[in-house]
Amino acid sequence: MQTTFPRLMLEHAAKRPGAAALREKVFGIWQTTTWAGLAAEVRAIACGLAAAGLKRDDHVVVVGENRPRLYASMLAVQALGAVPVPLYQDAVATEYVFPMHNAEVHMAIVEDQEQVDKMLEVRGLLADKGEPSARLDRIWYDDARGLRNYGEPGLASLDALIEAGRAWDAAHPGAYDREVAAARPGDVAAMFFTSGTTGNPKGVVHTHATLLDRAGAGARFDRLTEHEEVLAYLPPAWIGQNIFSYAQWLACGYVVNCPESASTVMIDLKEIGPTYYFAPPRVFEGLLTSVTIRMEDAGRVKKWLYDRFMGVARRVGPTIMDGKAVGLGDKVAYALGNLFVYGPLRNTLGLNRVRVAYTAGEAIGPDLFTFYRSIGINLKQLYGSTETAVFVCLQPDHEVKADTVGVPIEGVEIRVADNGEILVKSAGLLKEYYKNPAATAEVLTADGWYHTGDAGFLDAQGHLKIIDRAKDVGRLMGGPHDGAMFAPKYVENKLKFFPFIKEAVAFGDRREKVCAFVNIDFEAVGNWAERRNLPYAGYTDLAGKPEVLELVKDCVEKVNADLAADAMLAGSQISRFLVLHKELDADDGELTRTRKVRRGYIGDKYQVLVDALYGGRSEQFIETAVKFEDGRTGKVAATLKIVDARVLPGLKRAA
Amino acid sequence: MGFFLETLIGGLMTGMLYSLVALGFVLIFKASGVFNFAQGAMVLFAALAMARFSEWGHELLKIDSKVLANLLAFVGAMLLMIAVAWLIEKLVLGRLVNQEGITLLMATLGITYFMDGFGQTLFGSDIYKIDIGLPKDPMFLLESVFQGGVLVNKEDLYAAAIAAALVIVLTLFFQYTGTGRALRAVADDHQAAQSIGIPLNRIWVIVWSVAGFTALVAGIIWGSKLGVQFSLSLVALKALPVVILGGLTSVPGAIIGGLIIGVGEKLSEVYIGSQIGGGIEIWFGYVLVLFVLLVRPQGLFGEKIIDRV
Amino acid sequence: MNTVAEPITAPAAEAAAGARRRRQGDVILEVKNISLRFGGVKALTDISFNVREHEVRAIIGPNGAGKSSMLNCINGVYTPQEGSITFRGKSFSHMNSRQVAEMGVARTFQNLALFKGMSVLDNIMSGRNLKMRTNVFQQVVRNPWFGAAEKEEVEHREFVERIIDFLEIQAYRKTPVGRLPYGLQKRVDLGRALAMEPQVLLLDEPMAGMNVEEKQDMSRFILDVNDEYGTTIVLIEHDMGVVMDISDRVVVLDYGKKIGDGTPAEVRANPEVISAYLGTSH
Amino acid sequence: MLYRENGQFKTTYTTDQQVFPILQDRVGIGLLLAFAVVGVPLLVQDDYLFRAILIPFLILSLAALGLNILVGYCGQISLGTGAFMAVGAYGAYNLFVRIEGVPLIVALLAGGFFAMIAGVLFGIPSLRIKGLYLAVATLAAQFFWDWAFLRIKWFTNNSSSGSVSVSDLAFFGLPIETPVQKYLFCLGVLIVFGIGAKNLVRSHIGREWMAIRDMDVAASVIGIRPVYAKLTAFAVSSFIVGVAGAMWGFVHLGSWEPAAFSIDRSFQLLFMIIIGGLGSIMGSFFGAFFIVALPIFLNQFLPWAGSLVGMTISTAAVAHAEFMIFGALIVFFLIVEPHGLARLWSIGKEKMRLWPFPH
Repeated sequence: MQTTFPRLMLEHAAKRPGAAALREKVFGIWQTTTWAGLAAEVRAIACGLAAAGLKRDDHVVVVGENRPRLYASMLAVQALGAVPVPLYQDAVATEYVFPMHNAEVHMAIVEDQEQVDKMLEVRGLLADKGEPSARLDRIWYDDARGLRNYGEPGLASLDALIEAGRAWDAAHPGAYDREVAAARPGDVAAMFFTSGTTGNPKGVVHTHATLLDRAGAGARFDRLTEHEEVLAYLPPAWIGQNIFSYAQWLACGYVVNCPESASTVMIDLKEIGPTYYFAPPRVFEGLLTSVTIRMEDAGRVKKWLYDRFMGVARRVGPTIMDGKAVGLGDKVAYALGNLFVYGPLRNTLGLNRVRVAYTAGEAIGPDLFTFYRSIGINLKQLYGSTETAVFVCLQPDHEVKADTVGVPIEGVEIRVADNGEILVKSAGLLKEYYKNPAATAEVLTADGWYHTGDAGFLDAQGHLKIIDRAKDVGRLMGGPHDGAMFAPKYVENKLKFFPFIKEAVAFGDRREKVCAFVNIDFEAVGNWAERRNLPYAGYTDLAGKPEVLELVKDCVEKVNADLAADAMLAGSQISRFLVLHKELDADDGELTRTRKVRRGYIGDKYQVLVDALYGGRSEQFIETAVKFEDGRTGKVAATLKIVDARVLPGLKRAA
Repeated sequence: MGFFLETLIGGLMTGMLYSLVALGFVLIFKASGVFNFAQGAMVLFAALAMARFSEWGHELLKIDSKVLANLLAFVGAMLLMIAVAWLIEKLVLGRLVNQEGITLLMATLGITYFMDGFGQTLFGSDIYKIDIGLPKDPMFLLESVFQGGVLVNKEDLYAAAIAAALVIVLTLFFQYTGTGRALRAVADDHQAAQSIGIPLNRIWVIVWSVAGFTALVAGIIWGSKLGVQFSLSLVALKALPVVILGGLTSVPGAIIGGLIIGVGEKLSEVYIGSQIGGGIEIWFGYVLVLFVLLVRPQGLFGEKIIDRV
Repeated sequence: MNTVAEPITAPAAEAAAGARRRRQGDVILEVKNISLRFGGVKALTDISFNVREHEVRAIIGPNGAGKSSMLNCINGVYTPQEGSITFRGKSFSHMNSRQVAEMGVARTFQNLALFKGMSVLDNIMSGRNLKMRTNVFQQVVRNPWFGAAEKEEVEHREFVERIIDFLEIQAYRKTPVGRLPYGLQKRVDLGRALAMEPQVLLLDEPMAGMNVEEKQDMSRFILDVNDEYGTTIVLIEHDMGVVMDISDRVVVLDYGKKIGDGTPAEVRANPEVISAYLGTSH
Repeated sequence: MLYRENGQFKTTYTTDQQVFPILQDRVGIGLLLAFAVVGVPLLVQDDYLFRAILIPFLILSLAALGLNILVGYCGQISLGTGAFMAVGAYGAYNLFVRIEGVPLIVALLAGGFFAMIAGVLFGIPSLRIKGLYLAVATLAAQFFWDWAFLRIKWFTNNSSSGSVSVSDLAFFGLPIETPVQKYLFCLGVLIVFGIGAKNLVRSHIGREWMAIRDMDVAASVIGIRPVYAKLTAFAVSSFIVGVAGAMWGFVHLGSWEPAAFSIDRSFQLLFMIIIGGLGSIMGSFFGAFFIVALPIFLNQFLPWAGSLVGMTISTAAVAHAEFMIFGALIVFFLIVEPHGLARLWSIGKEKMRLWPFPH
């Protein structure tokens, strides 16, 4: 698709000026921005930025929830040939310093007071570095609430910017259009900072061409039209959200809807009823957990109906979803179920109109996955990353499996390296890591292959199966399974598939056996405890309860049994584990912003616990500093019991 | 002049009976905050019981002595009323604790309907008579003063006497017995009363029994006057304005209110009613109350209401 | 991400405070020698103080010091036996709530006085009644196509939605107020008062019975109101803590008498006040 | 369960605050009305059904609707509804017989108008009197008008015992004689008034009423005038009640006497709104239907049930049973569901929307 985002936007505005481009629930109703309206807004903002002195290839930071005017701002920045850099809105100020310094950002467009306060802090921190290259001169905000009395220099509202823009536009007729026309598909379109599991984040540079190529491919793969409805509620700084509610939005011209507030997402989701939906597994997991919990308190009749028909669904649902024929009896039963349970369920979840739903980012539990498919939601998996502009492998309708991530789509070549690492080649690969040739060279070979860093293989039907991060795949050393392969992520995921377990961290590389940290799911376990009227005083207390440890032990042993069945992974069975006293948290650097566990970091931070696990101790005292929402810090201390889990003999040895 | 006195006295007599019914209202309202619309139904119910019991006493038990029969019937009826009181507390009020007054009023409306239906199913719906041997013959007073003198119905005189006696007894009961004091405590403040260990439920049963007792007496008197029939339950409607006029919570209020309305009714009927088509006593009481309330929203003897925010 | 708003961020607080000091206007509300009695009971004795435009004015005092009675006098629920109240130069001693409301004085209540039969939206909408003009006949034929009623509803709905957004209660718009937790009900109460676009806002113990977090929210809302709309605020509290941080000047009542008046600092230093507070247990 | 609300998002306040925001509801109500207007006349051939159930149901629904505005929405308890119906009936009657060729509809509305005046007059005390005191005060109206129509000959055009009658009714030339015609006429009137009432209670006058009901001090502090709120409630309420009364006399009875609007009528209507649901338009209809249908049901059912156990039940016994069951039901509802059938209905609806979830 040889064009640029601003041009696409203008095309839509020309073709369907009156059609809805964006909707945001503000003041209780869904306020619509038409394509024409959007075009005008973008023009004004762009001109405003030009007036403020924004040059080609400059970087402009955009921070905030999904807000129409922030989307318009990104377009405006691109219209001038400059580069929008979306950053995670829930990060703390210090986390912005590196990216903004690295990208020499002078201008920021942010959502509200909260972000402005952070930006002002960042401005200070950057100033301390004393380099002229990184001075945050201009900050614009969308929502003026509470900012009336801010006197800081260079701080202004988007409205002011738009006003200035209109004036500038009048003074420089045609300038805007020239800028838009000047942009080339090969120009840089956006930069996404990947919160690397270790070290500083890297700025992934994408051009209009790369993003649009993939966006288009994905759209064609699922035959997306301009009639799709999408709800944008995940961080726009995450390529996932960005590609679905920005790149593909402009590629297809469908409607993107922005929720009213973080607290109303579920309501808004139900109202909008998106037709095209994307979320990482944890979201689907959360939904399912809430479903099970809510059904717990249902009356006998409802429970009976639910269990009955969910049974039917589990049996025939996926088959039907895969478009295969089923017996008449099953057809009828499923139809009834659809009337009494699945339909209503989809409706209350807000997924009734979903035509295509994707999940990606982490492996998704088979039960979880099949649940959604069985109740008639066309949930599929895809494989991709920031560097590949997401779309590498997608699951075609009717050929969906829980443990693979689909087939390479249009314009993608895949190769498996000897070390089992997946290599990808497509027109959608990143241009480079910003100002980081070394890193770029690492992942991008001269002949244009991208090293995904994931270990996996293509199965018989040509579906890609991912086991783990290539670098994380380790080997056991000593012990019965000496030299056996150890895929920590694989193990952790198996654990996380239990509703009671929120996070897990497995250790075992270059050790004789596998041990693990476990994070309980406060909501699920809390409920479980209440039903057993087992009193507890908060997370730490609950996590320490012997009953809970028993509960987790069962899960672990189920996993072991499962692993034992697999010859290659029998050695990865968990022999000892402990339940952590605090939730692993991105604010404490234990998770990435996309909630991936940073195994190495955790290993160091909780060294004592790891030692205790391998040192054969039965309990261990630990004290940890934690950050609270409001930025205050405190300490959590506890003495953690360490539990031994039963390990089964691997088949290989049994045979 | 003599005629005037006659009406006046007649008024006082009926007034006394109104007060008697009104008393029932006030007791219950004081103790449980319930505006007991069912008081009238209770009167009818009690009267029916009384009448039928004494009949059955004659027919079934072959009791010849009228006095004995009446006595037994009275006791029986009283026991019945206590049972009723107990049931009402158990089944209705006990389950409507600290609801708004209106809700409770509605509840008693329900009770009214139930008791009317129940009473007539139980005792039949014909007209029965109660004969406790009150003399029917009229007597003349002050013949010396004006010629013709003042005609007074002996029955009324007795009735009024009984009513008055009952009022006095109750007043004493409230002033000087432990239960009475407990009742007043409850009336003043439910929570407080409960906190010092006064069992509300028992108190309520007692109060409703006492109310039942007054209903019985009223029923007997009216019954022996007009015969026991459905219309008897309407006497409650007569007593309503009395209660409100007196101010809901005041025993003396009920009595004075009764007298005022009794007298007012008769006089107005005679001196105004005749001009405008007669029969105005059905509404006289109410309209009178309406105007009084406009001046004193809390009635003559009720406590003042202050809005707190 | 949670519904609870962050505590007042440092720059915001300073900025707001600064702005207030800059904006402090002249006296908007003057209370002169107010005395109030219920029968024999003296609720207030010869109270006088004034409120300047745009300031946050606190009335504190131990329980039963007559704080609520003071507010009730100001907005016409009670009529003081002596003294007068001057609002924007207009002086009055007998005044019904309606007139006071029309003059632009709004008020929240100590023990929630919400309309529990109505939704959050309707509760706040009811605060607009003074601004609504359509008559019964226009409302009977209310419909989406013609007539003034629907149009008016929509206009005021727009205004009310801004308040809902401001108070961050979007998720509860259509919920019956009765079902909301206490803290949120307090917000709705504030919302209803704000719907009147008051010049003076009387807050009767806005933080009574709240936990620390809720108190922080409430203080932030109060400051924001004062800051965004320049509303003059008179608030009552019986616990000194929060009030001292957010108010410009403080009146201290005890047993219906004024025992102190001045900036938080001055009041804190005032021996009478101290003794009054030590005298009562909290 | 049948609700599918995804995609029913609102882009304007008008659509958001319409009476039935959910598509499925709009469809449902549409079908119901269609059935009432077309289906019923076609299906029901039995005149008795019209005369004994449908027409009384419609007219009493209207009355209950009126009463509900006063009691349910404005919280002003009234035991004098029957009287205001009577005023409506006799008011309309006088206009009808005294002025040649007054159209029926005009007469009915005039009836409502007279009732409104009476209502406001007797409502004035409500400005000072509250709760129980007011309840009793309203009885004054009941007894006064009972008396007036019985004793003041002028009202009844000098007919003895206050019994009067009207005949050959028509609505813009269309005769209203057969039960079906009467039914359709009543239905039409009910629908119109129903919509009007709904509009009032969802507009600001309605909010003022509810404010007064829920917390009168707070209401006055935000500038609501109790006088205005209460008197409008009395006016609107008794206007509707008056029209209902007029229709009861004209359309349903044809010839009537004051007894038709006795205090029992007042109580009956009160029961309707309690059982139906205070503060709910829908509830008024539920209550009316329940109380109209119950006795008829009992009249059929009890003797039949009796015959099963081989005993014959006299009509008197049935009447008494009716009393008892009514009484019991009132108490039952007050204890179990003080908000009446309407609340049960809305709870059921909520459950349907959340299905299969309990909450």
